[in-house]
Amino acid sequence: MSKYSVINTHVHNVDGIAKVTGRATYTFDVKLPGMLYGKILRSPHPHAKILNIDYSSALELPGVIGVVTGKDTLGVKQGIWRRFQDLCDEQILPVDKVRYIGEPVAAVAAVSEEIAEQALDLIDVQYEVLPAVYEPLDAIKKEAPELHAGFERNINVTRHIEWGNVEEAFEEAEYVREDWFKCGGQAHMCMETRAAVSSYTPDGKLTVYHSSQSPYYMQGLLAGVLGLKEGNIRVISHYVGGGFGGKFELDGAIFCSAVLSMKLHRPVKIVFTREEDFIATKRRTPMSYYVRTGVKKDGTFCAREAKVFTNGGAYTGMGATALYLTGFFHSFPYRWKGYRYDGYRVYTNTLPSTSMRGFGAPQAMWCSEQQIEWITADLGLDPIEMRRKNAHYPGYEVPGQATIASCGIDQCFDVVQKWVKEKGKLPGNRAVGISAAGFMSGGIFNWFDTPYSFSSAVVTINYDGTVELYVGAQDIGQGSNTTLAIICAEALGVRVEDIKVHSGDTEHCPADLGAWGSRQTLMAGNAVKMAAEDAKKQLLEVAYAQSGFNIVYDLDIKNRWVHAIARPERGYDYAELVKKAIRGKDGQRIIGRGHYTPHGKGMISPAYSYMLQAVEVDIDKETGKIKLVDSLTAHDCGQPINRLGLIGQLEGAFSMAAGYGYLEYMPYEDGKLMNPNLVDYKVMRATEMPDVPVAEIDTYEPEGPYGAKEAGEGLTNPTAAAIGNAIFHALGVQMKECPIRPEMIVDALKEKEEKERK
Amino acid sequence: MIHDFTYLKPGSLQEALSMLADHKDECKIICGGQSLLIMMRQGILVTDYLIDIKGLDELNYITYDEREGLKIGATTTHRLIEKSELVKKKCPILVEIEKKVASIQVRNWGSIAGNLAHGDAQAGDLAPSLIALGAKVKLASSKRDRIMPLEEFYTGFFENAMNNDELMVEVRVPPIQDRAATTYTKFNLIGNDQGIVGVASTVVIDQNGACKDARIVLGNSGVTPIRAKNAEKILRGKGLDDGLIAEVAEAAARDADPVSDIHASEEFRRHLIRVLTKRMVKQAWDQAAHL
Amino acid sequence: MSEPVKCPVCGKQAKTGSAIDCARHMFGTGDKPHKAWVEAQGLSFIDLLIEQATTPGNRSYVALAEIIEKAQDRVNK
Amino acid sequence: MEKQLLKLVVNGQEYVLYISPKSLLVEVIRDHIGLTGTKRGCDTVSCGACTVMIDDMAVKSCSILAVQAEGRHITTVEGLEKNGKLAPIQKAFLDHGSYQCGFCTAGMLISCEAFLKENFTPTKEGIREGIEGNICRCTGYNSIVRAVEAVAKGDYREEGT
Repeated sequence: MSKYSVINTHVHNVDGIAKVTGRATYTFDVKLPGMLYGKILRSPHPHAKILNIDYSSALELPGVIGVVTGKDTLGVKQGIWRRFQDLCDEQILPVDKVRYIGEPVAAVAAVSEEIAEQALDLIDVQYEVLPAVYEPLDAIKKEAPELHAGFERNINVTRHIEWGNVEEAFEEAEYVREDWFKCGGQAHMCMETRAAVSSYTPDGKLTVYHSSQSPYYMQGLLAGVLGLKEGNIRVISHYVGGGFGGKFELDGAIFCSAVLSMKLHRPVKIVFTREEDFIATKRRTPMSYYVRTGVKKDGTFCAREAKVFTNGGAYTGMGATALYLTGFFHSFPYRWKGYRYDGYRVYTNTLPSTSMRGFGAPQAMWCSEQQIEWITADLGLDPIEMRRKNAHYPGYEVPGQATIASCGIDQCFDVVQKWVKEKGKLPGNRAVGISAAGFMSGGIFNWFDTPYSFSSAVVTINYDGTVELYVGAQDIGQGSNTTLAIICAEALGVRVEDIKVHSGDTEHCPADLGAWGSRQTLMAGNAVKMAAEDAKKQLLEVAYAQSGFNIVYDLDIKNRWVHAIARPERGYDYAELVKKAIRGKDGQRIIGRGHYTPHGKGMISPAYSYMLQAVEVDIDKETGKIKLVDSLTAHDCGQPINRLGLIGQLEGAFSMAAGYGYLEYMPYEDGKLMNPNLVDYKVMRATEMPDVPVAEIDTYEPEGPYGAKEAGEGLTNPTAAAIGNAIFHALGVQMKECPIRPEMIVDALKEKEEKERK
Repeated sequence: MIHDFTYLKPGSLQEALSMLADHKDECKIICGGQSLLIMMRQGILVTDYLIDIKGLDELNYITYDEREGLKIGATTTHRLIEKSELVKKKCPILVEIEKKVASIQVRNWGSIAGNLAHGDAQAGDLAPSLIALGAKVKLASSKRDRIMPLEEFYTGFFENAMNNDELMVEVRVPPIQDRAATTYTKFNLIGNDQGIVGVASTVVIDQNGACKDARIVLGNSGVTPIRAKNAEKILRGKGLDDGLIAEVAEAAARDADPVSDIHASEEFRRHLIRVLTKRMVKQAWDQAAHL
Repeated sequence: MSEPVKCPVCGKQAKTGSAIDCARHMFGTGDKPHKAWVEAQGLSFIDLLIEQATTPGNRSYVALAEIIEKAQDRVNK
Repeated sequence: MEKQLLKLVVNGQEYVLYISPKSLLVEVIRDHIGLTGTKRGCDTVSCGACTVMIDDMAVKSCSILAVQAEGRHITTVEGLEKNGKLAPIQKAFLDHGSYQCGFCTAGMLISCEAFLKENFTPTKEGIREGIEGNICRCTGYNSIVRAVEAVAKGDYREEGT
């Protein structure tokens, strides 16, 4: 019998009915009276000065209501790193210069989408084309063109992490290996493309429906670029068709629709086409990694040094954070006596790179976990045992960086080891690859400079006992509304169906940083728990006053039953207590408040999740075709809160991570993305997915609500490397670039055979 | 954005053909239209008149006779062919090939003639495999009908032998000869995705187990489906062995004229053609031998 | 135990108090005054960065650390 | 462009519309009739978010001219539910968590429903092939496969009507 009545039980998502019946309305579906449709004119050049924009003939087209360009904006350079002025480098409608193909230069509003599209052809833009640069290592050359004034050699951000005496630690090493890796970009490819409907009214207030991971961020960023008070901007994101790290910065849809609406005083809707979503949003950060690792002959890790250049594209965005996190998680989940990371983010004339599920860590693990596998092979050691002996453990301190409270990685090794053994001998073209990873459970970064606590929640209880839960946390499909409803119900002692979750509306919900950095279960969860306990305390005060019990007895509410813990059979209905409490408080509604901001937890995260994944891969040696056959994921996310949601998150992470490993390829030619559509950009289909069974490792995270921590983002980290390792074991080739394409496998095999012939 | 057009919905084949005769180059035929509409939406394809033959039931049929084999009407959907007991009995490989065409949704709405007459058919599954099966197509105009081997239908990049007043009304698949087998496969990354290359092969063997006749057809390996005639020549009259097959594969790779794109370099495409040809010829040979 | 090293530009004391950490702090901050100071020592800030990133080992940091050590007396005054 | 009258039967309800022949079926369903459950995720017949049934066949409504569906019976996600009672596949999606962001769900449900109409004892692989035309970026598909299996096994019965 679980000590919980709601947590980790089987519950339907609180928004399930809306989603399976087609009732859920996304920004894509929003239609307001008098609404106009906007389209964005985009730069055909990777780098050019805007000399002049003439849209007079566009305005003459019947049905066109207005056009805006950078001149209609305040020209504010914005960015999500608000603390650092010079990293706020992006004007979404640039005034003087475009820096990548697809960057907005003008926006049209018309009575129909079709007319708006026609009008784009009537806008005449004169450019002075400038020399462009696309690769970080070219962009840092002396002769490279400068993208942003004052950023010498186009170096946008540098990050350095170091602990221990790296040189000494390398001295101790008996075996040192160095490798160079390349990690590709990846499109978020949310099913709902970027979309916004903005409505500016004569009272000076702006309402924006936006497909957003963080309505609060949008509110703050919009206020900055539009010169409005935050409080006069309302951002609504009731249902969001996926985010994955791509929807918490200002995008062309929200900015251009807002600027058009303010100029025209009409609601304006902008929905990106799939092609626009590919070429003009942001992407996972491409990286080139140099990794040098020193170990003892017995497999003890000594030192690691990594030098990383990331392709930042045209602007900073969240890329600066990815640069830091990739360096930090490149050390995970292992103990290094000496560790040094030097990361450099370089501007190029390509699509800006930013956060995407895994936030820099999938790249880090792609390199780390493959090199570790090769080292075990070089030294003839057992891949699992070598990882195990160097792994984190509860209470371990990552020197000067973080202290690990809960950590179930050791049990993960046991589970996977058993599974691999049971697989036995596999046919020649098949092999299992493993990869470990760890991830943060709520990023402790406040470069946005919010004055508010990271998460907040309000619980109010109605006379009939039903509960209104207000959270700023954003449900983007990951199921946070359900997770938070479960936590609220458990804490309050009611059932999930008693809870109504209100989220995705800055007008009614307390500020919360939103859905990124695996924050919500832990941070919003703690805030909700606090709010629910606050409300419960107010109820119990009345219950104590009512009960004839000796003062030493503790009262509690569980599953709608108010009772003495020592005498659970003696009690009464929670709804009765609510009525009494409200009556006893002169009719006041019960209102509980909660908030959470991590303290004394270092600069990265209050807690860390751990995982080990094994993937069985079948490779056609002649064609290089990869087929994922089977997998096992051992996963430590502390106490699971929502069983169904957890499985879904992990299976989903696998499909996205596998896609990163061998399908999702973003080739650029002269700054132009060559496959901006779903015919040529391949994502996992049902036919490609293997079973993804999950072994939950039971740990308790003291900082998490009910012991819970991150699940769903971290698991994007190991998969690509696991596939690479499987290929290594099946074919003996080392794949140093992802995504791994069949042609690369065939070439690598040829190379190997030639070597062997010599 | 789709440019304006006048929508014409003929009630009969005759009406369709006279509309075609009236509008010739100013019109396009739409049946399932799933590929056509993509191009119209991208503005690549603009037309004054769109003649919709989707509803022409007189072109929706599958018949068989011993002399001429399968006759499949132009508007017959992929899904009907895939599920047809008649096709399953008379030309089972065609069922297997149909199952490789895109997704169920697309097969439910798309028609065989639409697939074959659309510009990029060479990249599809049906054109190469039907050529390997020796299929013919019937082209009709208001003046006359003519029948031509499918292989002669494709003349260049997005070009075919149809006159601007002609309509593809029927596809004919001759009866399978004794001791003959046809195989088809494509190389792609996911599911039923379009082939990066495709190879279809027909092998007919004689009493002594030697190759009597052969067809090797390459998909997405040039601007049209390509018959690897040199490869076929090497095969004819010979007995099967690995050396021969390697030779055949090599020749097929030479017969191909593939491009480099983001999915594969020209060199890799030739490599794939080599591999798939080996596999398909061997498979077809084995099947033919065991009939 | 020698004096903890302070940044000659902003006076910030590095975590471990080592000169090498101070050098990292300078690169990490990388704002105009810090850049200017490095340039004033006859080094190219950017070239140091690029060397640090493109060659194994820690040369640039060590080089800068030495100069920072030398500059300490000026800072402590 | 000259508009014309169009009769469509959607979820059993007849609609008489006055539309341009170039209107796509998905546009008519969403914008003219106002059933916004059906979504649109690409312009290349790739993603399946726009999947509806025409006479019990799953098709992609983004690549069909509305005029081509004249007089035929169209079923959208809104038509799965009968008198406020969910269809088995909808209940199975709830029980198996077969959706996350929900944007592909309408099309996915329709593909599953159409698949189940022709396959009574499907294999896992069969189901995977059956929904290959639908992209789901969230779930990794396996929970959807489980839901379809459960319905095929008869875990859910038809209510309503």
